[in-house]
Amino acid sequence: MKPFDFYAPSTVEETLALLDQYQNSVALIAGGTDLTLELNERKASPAVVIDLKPVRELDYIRVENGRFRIGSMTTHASLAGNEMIRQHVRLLHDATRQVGSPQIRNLGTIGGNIAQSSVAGDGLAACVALNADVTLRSVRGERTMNINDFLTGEGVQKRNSLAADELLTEISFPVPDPKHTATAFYKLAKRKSLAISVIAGCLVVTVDDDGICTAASMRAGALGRYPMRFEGAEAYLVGKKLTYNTMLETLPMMHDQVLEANRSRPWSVFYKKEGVQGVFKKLFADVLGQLGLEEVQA
Amino acid sequence: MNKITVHCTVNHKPVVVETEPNKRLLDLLREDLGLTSVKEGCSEGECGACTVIFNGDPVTSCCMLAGQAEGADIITLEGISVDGKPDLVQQAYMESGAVQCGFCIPGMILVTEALLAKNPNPTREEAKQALSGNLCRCTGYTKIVDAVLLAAEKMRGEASR
Amino acid sequence: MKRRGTGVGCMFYGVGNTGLPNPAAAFVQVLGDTSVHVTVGAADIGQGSSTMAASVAAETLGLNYEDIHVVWADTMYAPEGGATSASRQTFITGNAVKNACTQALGELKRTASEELNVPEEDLIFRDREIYSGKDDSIRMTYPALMAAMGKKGRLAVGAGYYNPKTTYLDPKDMSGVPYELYSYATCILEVEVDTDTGEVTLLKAVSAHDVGTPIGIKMVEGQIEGGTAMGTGFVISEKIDIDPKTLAIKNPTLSKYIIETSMDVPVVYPIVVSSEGEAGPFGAKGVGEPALIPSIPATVAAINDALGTDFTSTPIFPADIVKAWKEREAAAK
Amino acid sequence: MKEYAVLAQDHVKVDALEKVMGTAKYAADYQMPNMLYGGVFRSIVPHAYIKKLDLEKARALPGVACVLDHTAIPGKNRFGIIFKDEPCLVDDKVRRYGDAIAVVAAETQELVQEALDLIEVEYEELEAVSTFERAMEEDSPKVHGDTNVNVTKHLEYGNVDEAWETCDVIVENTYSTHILSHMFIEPDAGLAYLDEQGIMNVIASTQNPHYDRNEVAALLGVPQNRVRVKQATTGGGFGGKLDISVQLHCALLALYTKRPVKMVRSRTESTMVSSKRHPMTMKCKTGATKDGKLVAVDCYMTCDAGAYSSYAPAVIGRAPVHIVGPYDCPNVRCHAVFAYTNNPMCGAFRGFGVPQAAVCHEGQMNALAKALHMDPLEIRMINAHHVGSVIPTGQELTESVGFMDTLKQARDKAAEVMPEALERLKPE
Repeated sequence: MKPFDFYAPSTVEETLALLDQYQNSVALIAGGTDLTLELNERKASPAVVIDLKPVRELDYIRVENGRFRIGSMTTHASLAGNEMIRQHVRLLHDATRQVGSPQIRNLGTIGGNIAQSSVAGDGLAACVALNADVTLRSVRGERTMNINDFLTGEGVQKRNSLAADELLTEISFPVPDPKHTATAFYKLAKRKSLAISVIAGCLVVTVDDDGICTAASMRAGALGRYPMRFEGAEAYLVGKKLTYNTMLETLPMMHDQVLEANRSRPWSVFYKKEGVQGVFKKLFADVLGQLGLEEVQA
Repeated sequence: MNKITVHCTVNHKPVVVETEPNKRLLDLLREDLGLTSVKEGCSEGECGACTVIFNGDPVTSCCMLAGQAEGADIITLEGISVDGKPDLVQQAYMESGAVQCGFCIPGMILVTEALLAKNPNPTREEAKQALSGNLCRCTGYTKIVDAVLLAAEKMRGEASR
Repeated sequence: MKRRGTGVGCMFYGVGNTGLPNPAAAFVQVLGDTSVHVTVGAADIGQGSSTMAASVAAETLGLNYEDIHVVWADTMYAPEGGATSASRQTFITGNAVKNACTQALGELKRTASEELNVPEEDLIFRDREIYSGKDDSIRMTYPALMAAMGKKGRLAVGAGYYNPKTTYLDPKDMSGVPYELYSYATCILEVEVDTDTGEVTLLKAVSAHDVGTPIGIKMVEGQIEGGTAMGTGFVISEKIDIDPKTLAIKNPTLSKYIIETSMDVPVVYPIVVSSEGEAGPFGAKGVGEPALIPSIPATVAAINDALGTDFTSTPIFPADIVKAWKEREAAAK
Repeated sequence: MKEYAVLAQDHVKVDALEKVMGTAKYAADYQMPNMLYGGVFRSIVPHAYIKKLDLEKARALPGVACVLDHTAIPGKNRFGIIFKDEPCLVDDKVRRYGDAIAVVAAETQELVQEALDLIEVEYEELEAVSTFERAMEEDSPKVHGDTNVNVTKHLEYGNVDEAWETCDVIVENTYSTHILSHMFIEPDAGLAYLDEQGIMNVIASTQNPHYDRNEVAALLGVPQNRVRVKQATTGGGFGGKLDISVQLHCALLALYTKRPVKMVRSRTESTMVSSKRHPMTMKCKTGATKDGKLVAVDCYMTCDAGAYSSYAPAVIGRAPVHIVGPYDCPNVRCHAVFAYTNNPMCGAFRGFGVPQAAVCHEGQMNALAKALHMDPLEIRMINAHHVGSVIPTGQELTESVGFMDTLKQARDKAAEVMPEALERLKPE
């Protein structure tokens, strides 16, 4: 590990001041499950490392004005163990409870997962499917933006909008209406624990009282740089009565889209384009069951 | 690079240690404090051999920096035994035949301790879940899970006495 | 769609090196207080060769397991042990320990015979006592025997070695005696295969192993359980990837080389089968490698059974499964 | 089974207490006063001559105690369990990615890394042989000497060619198995020091201390009783710690520095350079009568053994003997060819070629069962080894043949715990 100075501020204010002071030479530890390894392998060599763990004010899960508000330093374990999340946002519950291992879930945070914006970030994929907002703060002020815009932004690390002096502080999204909205997550991976997603399937669907789909969010992590959106499939479902067979009709669209996006990876494209269909079959069955519309074995 | 001073509780004793910040918690424990039961198997949070109990929860110490120990309560395998004798979990591991090469065992035992502190009566499935961040190449996990359940039984027996 | 399949895998395994000498040795001394030093060259890597040595010594000397202290794998003190490989240490080092103990028993028997007035061949050494096999009221304790040894200025020491009874194989056709004895096993294994994603869930495995005489039941079971995890992983998750240009291993880490976790392994039902024989110490044979082997073909067969495929190559990864299933469906149409 | 006083029951293993207490000392846990850390500079090309090696910058780094290449070796620079074909430090050419070229000892692990970064090497690259097929071509570069054939074996028993006529059913398949890694959880580690008597002490994670001792003695050019190898508590091996890992490098550095030198391989380095499981291809033809009795087996077996022999001669000796599996068969042929390539070195891995052979013989038994509409357990019972069986080397089995009992007991247990699974085995 190359030398660096270490800071462990206990408030957001102090953190922002340090970020302002050191700018590009800082690496933040939101959990350490990625950064510590990069430091140890000498792949990262920041002059300053700031540990965010003592910033307790960023560790919360609360509901305000119909929105879930989640502090960026909330661990995967806290999210997975949160009863409200489990009841209302199965997608996020299932995504966070399968991250890495129990030990990793005790360290890793949702904010770290989103800020890292890695290809196979399950928490990130879930938040994208939930169409969450993220809040970034710096000494210059605060901004809240949609997570999709966050990901396409050209920030300091090129992988998202975060500027050198900015801190991701909060993730928020509306509390889904349990009668009409169901969410589901399926992790396709090489083993049942300690696994990196091969495909992280995310589905959010909303129906009206007649079971007609009014909104659909279909995403999958690990299929491209950012969680892939199946817009054609989403559009196909909206306005239709939600049945398993109707949902299955979207599979060819997903197949084609994954094939198109992964043509440059001939060794993995076959499995990705077939696997994504298998993953979504399970998600379809899952949400239909949750909504009480249809019982399907997939 | 400025040195840092870390104040924490390790194995029930307060510790103040001056060290370099570019060190992992794993290195702090093994090198600065001589707690070599904490094993390094993968250096990437994958094998769980470097697991310690950190403020009550198991974490992989190869994924943490030394400075992150500030103010923490840390337990390693050295802090488990009672007066130099194996505690009930350690006894259960010995009796169940759960120990082969032993390299994963410190992590396994600490995870077991953390589990049983929160859930004194785990099912077999819950035990497997709890151990799912610790790789073992020798045992196929069966006898380790047996040990967790035996330890739980022993602890319940002791509690009801 | 989820489909289940069952597979059978069997094997036999020659214990020790193939058609080559591969001796191992042991030293033993019974001390004045009846505690024992056993020194072996065999490296114990957790499989339990030292525990085996203690068990065989205790059984041979008629002492308790707890009486034995084993020193192992230090070339300064320990005689040649050969490699911890080829499932050979129970058989070969075990026999070496037995031979060393038998030598130490020479003086012990002579002394006990004198003390008890019983012919040496009628003496039984068991559970820290020595008694006549013809009249078990004629007996003495081990401490009393060691006291008698001390008075007579005798030491209970032994050095022993064992080299399996094999021959070199004929270079022309490999004829000869490659191994002195063989271990056997049968595994029956059930999987569930998801034809959409190619995921394989390992359900249950029954694995029966002929180990001759088990030295320790849980030690044998532990080998079988661990071997089954490694054998199933052989087929469904483990593989070294080599970079085609540099020929470097691309996945040298535990995050990229996928071994099974506690959530992946099947429920294993180990069965310890015994068989009669004189070659091994008290009839014991090796199980270290046999423990692994049968679950490999059993897993291949179970996947084939689930899908109606004919996989003949390993590994069988999810992508291979999805591909084979699609081909099968296309052929069915 | 006889009644035993000690055996066939459960005792707490002799090493269990120290392992559950955390006091067991694995190689990386040793610390000695005045100890240095060692590291290895390795090739990043698979096949090359070394045109230039510059160690001076590394040597000049403060805190570096010594940097050595092959010229420092006082004794033999070739080792290997069966064939001595692997250098301790490359002297003629690089034969695989990760070949050891130079070793460094320094005051801290961090300094070792820095020193390794300062070593400069220029390669003259050669075509890398990456497949068995290429290795066997006449014009392929030769990894060692003048042929890439590492070992061949031929087993011949009965009369295979004449036997086919008497077969009612013949199945022919090609099986292939892949290259795997032991992935013991403890990466290789060890340390070496000269004691007050001038004896070279090596404490290492190993499965093979006496072999290690002999190799260290040969490297240093000293009698075997001037070297002591002590096995540290070893975190698994599965065959992967039978070859030399850090023993020679540590001893060489300790010899020159007169200080204890410890080396702990990273997970990556450990996996990169320790041996691997031999990938094999087995083309196999098996014939049987309509009752399911095996008549003949003919197998052609090839293998890419990688850059060094390691245990390849043991694997190729064992696999043909086991090619029929635990079954009686009067006519057997197995021809096996192992080749050198510039791929990772394959060696001993739990089973020595029998796991590979088992994929073949069990695949063939299942194929026969399918062709004959038999239960796979039944066809195995029909052919099972028993006392009096003769294996394809001509050896008669005289005792301790418990195969039939494993079949029956496995079947009975399966009937109890997985009846539907067992039912599925019955032919349709």
